Amino acid sequence: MAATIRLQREPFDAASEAAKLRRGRGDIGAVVTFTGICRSDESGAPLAAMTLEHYPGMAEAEVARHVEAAERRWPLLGVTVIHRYGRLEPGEDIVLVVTAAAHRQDAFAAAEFLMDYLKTRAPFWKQVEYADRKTWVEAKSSDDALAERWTLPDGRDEAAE
Amino acid sequence: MAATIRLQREPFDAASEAAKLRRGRGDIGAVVTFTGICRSDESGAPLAAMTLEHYPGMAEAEVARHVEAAERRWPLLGVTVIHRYGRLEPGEDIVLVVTAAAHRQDAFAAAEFLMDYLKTRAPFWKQVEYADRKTWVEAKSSDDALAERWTLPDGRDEAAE
Amino acid sequence: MKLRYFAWVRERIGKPEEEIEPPAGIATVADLMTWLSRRGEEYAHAFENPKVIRAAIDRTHVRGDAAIFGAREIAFFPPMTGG
Amino acid sequence: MKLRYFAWVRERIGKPEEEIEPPAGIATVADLMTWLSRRGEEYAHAFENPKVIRAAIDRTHVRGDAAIFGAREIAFFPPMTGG
Repeated sequence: MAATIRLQREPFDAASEAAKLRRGRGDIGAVVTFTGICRSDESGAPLAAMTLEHYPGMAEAEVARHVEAAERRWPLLGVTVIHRYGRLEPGEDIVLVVTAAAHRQDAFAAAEFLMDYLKTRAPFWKQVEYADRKTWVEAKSSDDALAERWTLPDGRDEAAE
Repeated sequence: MAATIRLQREPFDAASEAAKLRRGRGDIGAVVTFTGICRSDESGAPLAAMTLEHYPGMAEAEVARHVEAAERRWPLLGVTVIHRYGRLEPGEDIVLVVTAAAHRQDAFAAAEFLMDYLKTRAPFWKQVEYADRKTWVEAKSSDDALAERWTLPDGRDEAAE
Repeated sequence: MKLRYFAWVRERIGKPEEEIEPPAGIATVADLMTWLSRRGEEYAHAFENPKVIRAAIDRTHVRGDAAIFGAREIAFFPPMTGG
Repeated sequence: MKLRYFAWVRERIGKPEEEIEPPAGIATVADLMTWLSRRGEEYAHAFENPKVIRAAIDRTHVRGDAAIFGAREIAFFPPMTGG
């Protein structure tokens, strides 16, 4: 299965990415699209902007590894992951995951799996700007807990190998 | 929260529905879009078309009840459900669920909940047409099992009340 | 009261709806199905396996033991396959 | 070998990358962090709580006990917050 993985500064068009996945295919019965968006406040404080730093080279490799893990785990018919970096203003898209499958539960599970892993394993770091200060976003233990849902019964993290 | 619920014969535009939910809001951090699509074969046999019959009046009420149940259960910032009826050809969209929330896990859970209930509780029936025969799709026990994930600990089906 | 039929229940009975007045003693949805299935071959065919038939009273899902007293519209249909 | 720093590790150290040649006896990622933290105040600050620092060798996540022998590029960074 050909997956699309892109890290880019530019905005993306979720609709055209989802349309590209489906085009000319009769076997797809379910498409799940997740869009992560820069909110206008963080813990109640109004946000001026968010800057995403990433580790070029490693970020692509980590995302690709997790897409491959998702493909081994669910019968997917298409996957697109786009992650932006650089400075984003409130309301702008940060990340897009699109999964396509014959059946909905595979598309949903793979999209959640990919998002949980992007949050905890892909080398991206968010810095948020308020009116008077900048601060690095702290990793949430709740995100680690979500990512652990996908650990295999024997304790292996499929994509870490 | 204003929810959009529509049952219609006409196609829908998933992208513009998702855009409508987000417009002018800074509190949305996650949008999940599920699109269900008419596949070109069912259990290996090529499909000519699918016809969706529904119970007008009850179908709207059932969908609205489940949207309200989702809103009680997760802190949602927007929900759109569009279900088509009538004759659909392979590749055409059948159903759209869009959920918006501050955090991804709420948007994902609500979208899955709504789809599981649409499959098992909303009064719609699919008839599939092959080259030489028509047949009503049988309900899948796997769909019932998925819907049961959402039963509350005390055994209540929140939306059934 | 009005009865409505959907999907293959409708096809087997041969009509989408009808007005009926069940006799006294028909208290529940299950009673009504039994009574209907004696009305002719098409009804007997539609209700031959009552366990798989779902019902709604006034557009709300009900079980077979639901009382039909006061119902304006009762619908019978197979398990739903939407979504 | 090349060292790379990201997010607040980069800010505290004051540079995004550098070439270093650790002395013999520095066998693991944890050893390297200890050695780096003695190179100056900025390093001591960056590595003051080594438990929260994550590392990658040649662009693959590793733990503190991973051997650095043969590594071309080692990166240090805080827990990731993408997505």
